[in-house]
Amino acid sequence: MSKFLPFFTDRDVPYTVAARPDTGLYSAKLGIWLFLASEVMLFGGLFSAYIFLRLGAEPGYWPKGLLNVPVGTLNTAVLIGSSVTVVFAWASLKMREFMKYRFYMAITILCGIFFLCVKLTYEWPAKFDHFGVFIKQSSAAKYEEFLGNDFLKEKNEEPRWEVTGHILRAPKGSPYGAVAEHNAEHFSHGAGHGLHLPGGEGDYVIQLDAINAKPNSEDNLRPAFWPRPLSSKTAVIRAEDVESASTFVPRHSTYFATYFLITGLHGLHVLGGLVVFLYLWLPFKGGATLYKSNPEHLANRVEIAGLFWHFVDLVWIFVFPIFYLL
Amino acid sequence: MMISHDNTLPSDANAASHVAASVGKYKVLFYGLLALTVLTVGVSYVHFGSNFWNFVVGMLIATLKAGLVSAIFMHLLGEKLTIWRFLIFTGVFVTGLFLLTLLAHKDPIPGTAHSSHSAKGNWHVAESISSPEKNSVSTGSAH
Amino acid sequence: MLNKLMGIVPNASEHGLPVEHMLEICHWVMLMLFLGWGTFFLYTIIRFRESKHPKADYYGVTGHVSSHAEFVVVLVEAALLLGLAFPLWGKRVLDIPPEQGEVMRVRAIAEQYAWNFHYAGADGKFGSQSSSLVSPSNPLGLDPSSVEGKDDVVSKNELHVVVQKPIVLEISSKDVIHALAIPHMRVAQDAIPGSKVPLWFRPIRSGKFEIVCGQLCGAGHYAMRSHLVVEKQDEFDTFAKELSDLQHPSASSK
Amino acid sequence: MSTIDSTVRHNQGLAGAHDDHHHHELGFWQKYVFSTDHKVIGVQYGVTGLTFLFFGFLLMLVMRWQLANPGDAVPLVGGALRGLFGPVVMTDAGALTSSGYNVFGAMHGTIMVFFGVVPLAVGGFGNFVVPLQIGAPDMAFPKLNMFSYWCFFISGVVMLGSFFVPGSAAKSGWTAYPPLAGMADFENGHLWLNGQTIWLLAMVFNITASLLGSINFIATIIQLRAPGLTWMRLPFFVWAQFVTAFLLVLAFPPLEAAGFMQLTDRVLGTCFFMPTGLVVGQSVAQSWSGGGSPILWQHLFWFLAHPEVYVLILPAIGIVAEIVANNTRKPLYGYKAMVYALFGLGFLSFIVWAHHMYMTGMGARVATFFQITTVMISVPSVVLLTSLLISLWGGSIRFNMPMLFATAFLPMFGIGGLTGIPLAFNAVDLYLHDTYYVIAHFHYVVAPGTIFALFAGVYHWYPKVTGRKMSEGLGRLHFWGSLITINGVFFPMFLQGMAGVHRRWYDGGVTYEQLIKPVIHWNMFMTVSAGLLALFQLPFILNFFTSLRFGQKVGRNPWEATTLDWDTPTPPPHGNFDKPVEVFRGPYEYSVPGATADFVPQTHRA
Ligand code: HEA
Ligand code: HEA
Ligand code: CUA
Ligand SMILES: [Cu+2]
Repeated sequence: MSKFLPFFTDRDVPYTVAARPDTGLYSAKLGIWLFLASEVMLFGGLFSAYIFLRLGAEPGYWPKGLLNVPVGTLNTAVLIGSSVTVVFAWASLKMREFMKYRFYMAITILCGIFFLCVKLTYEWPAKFDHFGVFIKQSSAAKYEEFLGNDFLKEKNEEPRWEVTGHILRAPKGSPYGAVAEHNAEHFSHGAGHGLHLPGGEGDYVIQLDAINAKPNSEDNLRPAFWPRPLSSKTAVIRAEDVESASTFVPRHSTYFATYFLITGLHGLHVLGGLVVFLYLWLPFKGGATLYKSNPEHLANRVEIAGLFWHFVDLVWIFVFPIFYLL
Repeated sequence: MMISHDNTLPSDANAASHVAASVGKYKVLFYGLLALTVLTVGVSYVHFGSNFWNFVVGMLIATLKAGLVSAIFMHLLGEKLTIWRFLIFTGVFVTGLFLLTLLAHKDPIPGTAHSSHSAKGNWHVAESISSPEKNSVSTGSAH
Repeated sequence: MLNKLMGIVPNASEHGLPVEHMLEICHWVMLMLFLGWGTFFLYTIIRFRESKHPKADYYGVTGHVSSHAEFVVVLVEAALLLGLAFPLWGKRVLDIPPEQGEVMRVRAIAEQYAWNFHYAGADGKFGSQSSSLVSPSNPLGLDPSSVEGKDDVVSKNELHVVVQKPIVLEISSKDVIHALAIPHMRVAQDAIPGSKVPLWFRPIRSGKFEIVCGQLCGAGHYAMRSHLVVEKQDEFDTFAKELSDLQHPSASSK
Repeated sequence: MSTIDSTVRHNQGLAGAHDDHHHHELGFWQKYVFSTDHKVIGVQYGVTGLTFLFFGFLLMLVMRWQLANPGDAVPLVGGALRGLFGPVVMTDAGALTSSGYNVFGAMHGTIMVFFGVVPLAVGGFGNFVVPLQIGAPDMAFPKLNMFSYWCFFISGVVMLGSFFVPGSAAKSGWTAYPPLAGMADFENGHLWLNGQTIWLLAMVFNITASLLGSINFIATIIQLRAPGLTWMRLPFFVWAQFVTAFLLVLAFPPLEAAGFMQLTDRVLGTCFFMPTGLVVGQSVAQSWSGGGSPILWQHLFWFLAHPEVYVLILPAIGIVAEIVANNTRKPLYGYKAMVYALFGLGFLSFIVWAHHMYMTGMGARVATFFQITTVMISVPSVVLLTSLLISLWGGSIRFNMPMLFATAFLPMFGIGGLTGIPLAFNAVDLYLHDTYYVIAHFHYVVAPGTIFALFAGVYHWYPKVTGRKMSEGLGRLHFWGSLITINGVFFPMFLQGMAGVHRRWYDGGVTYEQLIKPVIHWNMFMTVSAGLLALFQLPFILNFFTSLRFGQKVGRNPWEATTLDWDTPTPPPHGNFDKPVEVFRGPYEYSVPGATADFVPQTHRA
């Protein structure tokens, strides 16, 4: 098994560990940088899609302040932290302090796991139970009470076409029926049994986000740092006024499409980094055990894995502002 | 001059002490990056006149952070010329990709229009962006 | 002349002449380069074949012939670009004739696998459309209640225009990307869903020409043919009236 | 002293001084199948690539039959094809359907480019030859190399497998433009098991394989050059592979990104490329939220696909350069200028992509930019070709098999390249876009251009790989037959293109008979030529296999060449060299005045 894992190096070839004198590099270092160059182009392609779609989005179709900023900030800090610990791990190896290496590497791995857990157990699932309904522009006036477009116009802000929150009732035959039922149960909880939802069979009933509950409030003009709780107000939207509606899944809008694709791909990179780190941390032949026979080789491996990790961090440094803040 | 190719030795004899000296630097950078993160968040709540400028400021800080990470954590400062060379090309090409697609987006044939949600009922466009005569172009379902 | 030799279809539009001209020049340049290079090539491989020239010359060509040749190529290309290519494209996209005067505007809306040509009618204004009205018999979803649309007519797969009168086509598509290409008019433009792009030309010859769908659009792509009919004003008026009578029977009975 | 020392160490594959696993005999699987030896991998890539080329050609033969005889059953094999490809592609009578035509067209393009030429030219020749020419024991990352091949292999199997899913393989062109591609192939209700989705998945594997391979090439060339082999002493082929690898590393990822986006558009219902208000089947598609841009795909696709065409041509030029120098028995003319031209070409190829998009409605500024760069890029091409041409002057030209193909390459590429120039001017491209003129342009560069160069390479390095030469007699039959018939296939396309025949026409233009009457008869001529071209490949295939056993046995250096690849035992053993390698001179020291032989190997001490 371990014979196949370290694709990055092989023993029959020179300069796997020591640097070639005229370039000053060992091969894997060059290799990883080339790989990172291609990664730059990969994410470059995705970011150019972001730019293209965002600029192409009409006023009111690119949401701002939807994501949970404190959580995002925390995750940013965690990734930065792991970037530091991975350099420490490498430095410890260079100084031949093996236990320290294990320690710092362990922290790095934990940070990575934490990051992924936050993504997968909180951030993404939170999207999946949020619901948004884009109202047809021709019908928007009917829902002025939730959209507040007159107010926004007065303030010279982009219009709002979407009503968001938790769905309590979906039109018959809609794929969101089950989610709606589940939410409705939750909604009525405490309010006694047999709560009557407004509206009829063919309507969307949404328990509103604060922003739609009070669209004319100055507070809601700017995104807030702490996410605002759901209101207890509901809105009824008739199916014929709906342009498109779904939970906050990739298909919901170009915003969520880019969000999920970029963070998803980034998440996969984190996962990949973690696998490599674990390999280098556990007593595999090409992993921590290598320390006994060739500590410098292990240090090199940690260095290139670390370079990859820093790059993943670096991508996040851009992802965070463009999706959470701007 | 005898060139060492021994794979068990560090390529550079005084590497260890060199590394030890940098550890402090990494710590400082860690706090610096945290501070910059806080700054990014903070600044995003300041209104710089238009969203565009907020974007510029946000991206500047992000670029600074990215620069620090790559320069110091990734040892790009002091990295070999070979690597710099192709990274510069990479930089030029992504920038090209961004700028040129952007330019293409921003420079259509005059009179071109794009479909809008206001006219989603209408597979093509209602209002033409820069057509000299608007009246000949139908407006969307708002009618 | 080279164009003719290569069997280009005859030109029928005003701007087609310079386009053709440029193509001709390109081909001459290419031919000269190819003949020059080719002569050198043939001469060389014959003269320096092993049996004739058993001992190779280490130094070969020492002068700067190649730089001169390359320099000439650069010059010619620069001349083509600056002298012909840029002005031509500029005229294509920047000098779209304004509405005033003798211009006809027609919308060309592609679908799998047909072209719909939508004329604004006598008032020169397009009526409104709505998706809810789209049906096989009303592929454009024209709104019958729209005042501007009262006199609009739609023709399928046949575009009628008036000879010598500039025409601006507003090209778009309902489903996938198609392309409207009229070889005789030396024009082509992709029909991109979600965009509407203007394309103009001035036909200078009457006749019936073929319109090609120039972009793969599915299984029926090869057969998505329509026609451009260039005719005199009165012929066009008859055509428009006939269509109008057909599509607005009530209006004509008045 | 120091150089000798480093030479010795370099060649000992010294790395594993402490190595616990000494070279034990490898089993069959590790030696020939999951091998990490660059030579085995090169052969694997090469043979797979050739097979795909042949397969791509067979697809095209069926299409060409259809073009000349619209609606007629394919002779002899029609029934078998119906059985193999199913009712979407073939009618019961054994004729191609219009969907089938699109399937074959898309797959012909995809397979030829991504599964035929690139694997053969880069994966095959690059892998086998580059480490030998730079005096390296292997690639820098042998396991990565193996991984690259198997990744490619999987992509090939997946791509071929897509013929057999319901609805058959991708049918939206090799360019896969959305919304057509985005909406294609859902008729059967399978979200994943359909042609276009599988095309995307296969492409992701293919791209990954290319990326891994090209990273390996770059690292190898930078790190493993033998002592004394300075940059300007590199054989030109190595330079060509070096630049090619950079094109792949930097241009492919944006297409991979775009591939992911089209994939999510298809399976998750996102709208990266779906604009607002699309009408499907006479009503607005409510299931899409819209907001995407079909043009975005085209930018990302051509950002790769333009550099990709140079990926197709640069290794070919590299091969031709090697063979020309070797068989004119003199150094290349303007070696340095050629190297700079390579870099110029590489650089410019990243900023010309929108010349494929002139019809998408671009404004004057963008058009100006892309026209200028496109015209500029022809200059380094002219430098390369002119240098090769002038290199012939003063030579003592041996017209053996490799040289015949290499010689024919020059004017053929010339025709293809020159006809690229009118396409570069967008006012003219208005007329020529998407006609057979374009088809002719690029086939002249890829078929009698690249493919001929690849044939030349096969004849040239076959002795090194197998220890035997290929037969000259069969070779000449192959060469003259192919040269004549391939021009018979592609030259009339210029005439058809000028007369307005557009590409991707299932019926060969019968619908537009009125427009293209004067040239429609060429279809038959071209199809017959293509059929004969196929027949003339048979001697090659025969030659390829029989020479394994019956070819004339050769020693280390049958072509009396100077570069390091000919300084190894034939065939080269594991580790490649049987003596320390050190380089003392440039790559093409042929007919050096005063030397005894007419070639001085690079390892020859001054
Ligand atoms: C190997 C592949 C290859 C190469 C090298 C080229 C080279 C060039 N190509 Fe080509 N091209 C393609 C493959 C290639 N192309 C493909 C596959 C397509 C279509 C894709 C699709 O739509 O499906 C295409 C399409 C294409 C278009 C788009 C056309 C359209 O869709 O409307 C354009 C437009 O500018 C273009 C231009 C050029 C130019 C200016 C060059 C220049 O680089 C050419 C420079 C070369 C020369 C100028 C020749 C110089 C040499 C001599 C003159 C020596 C002569 C020698 C003798 C006589 C002995 N190409
Ligand atoms: C590298 C690229 C490449 C190559 C080599 C070819 C080679 C050929 N192509 Fe193709 N072609 C494309 C890339 C290529 N093509 C692309 C990208 C398209 C556009 C697709 C689209 O529209 O989406 C296209 C489209 C295309 C069309 C237009 C179809 C249409 O628009 O409707 C036609 C029509 O004749 C055609 C014909 C041919 C022919 C006759 C050959 C012949 O030259 C083939 C000759 C082949 C050989 C000579 C190889 C023989 C191999 C062997 C003998 C190997 C033997 C094996 C072993 C020893 C193991 N091609
Ligand atoms: Cu419509 Cu092709
Ligand atoms: Cu190109």
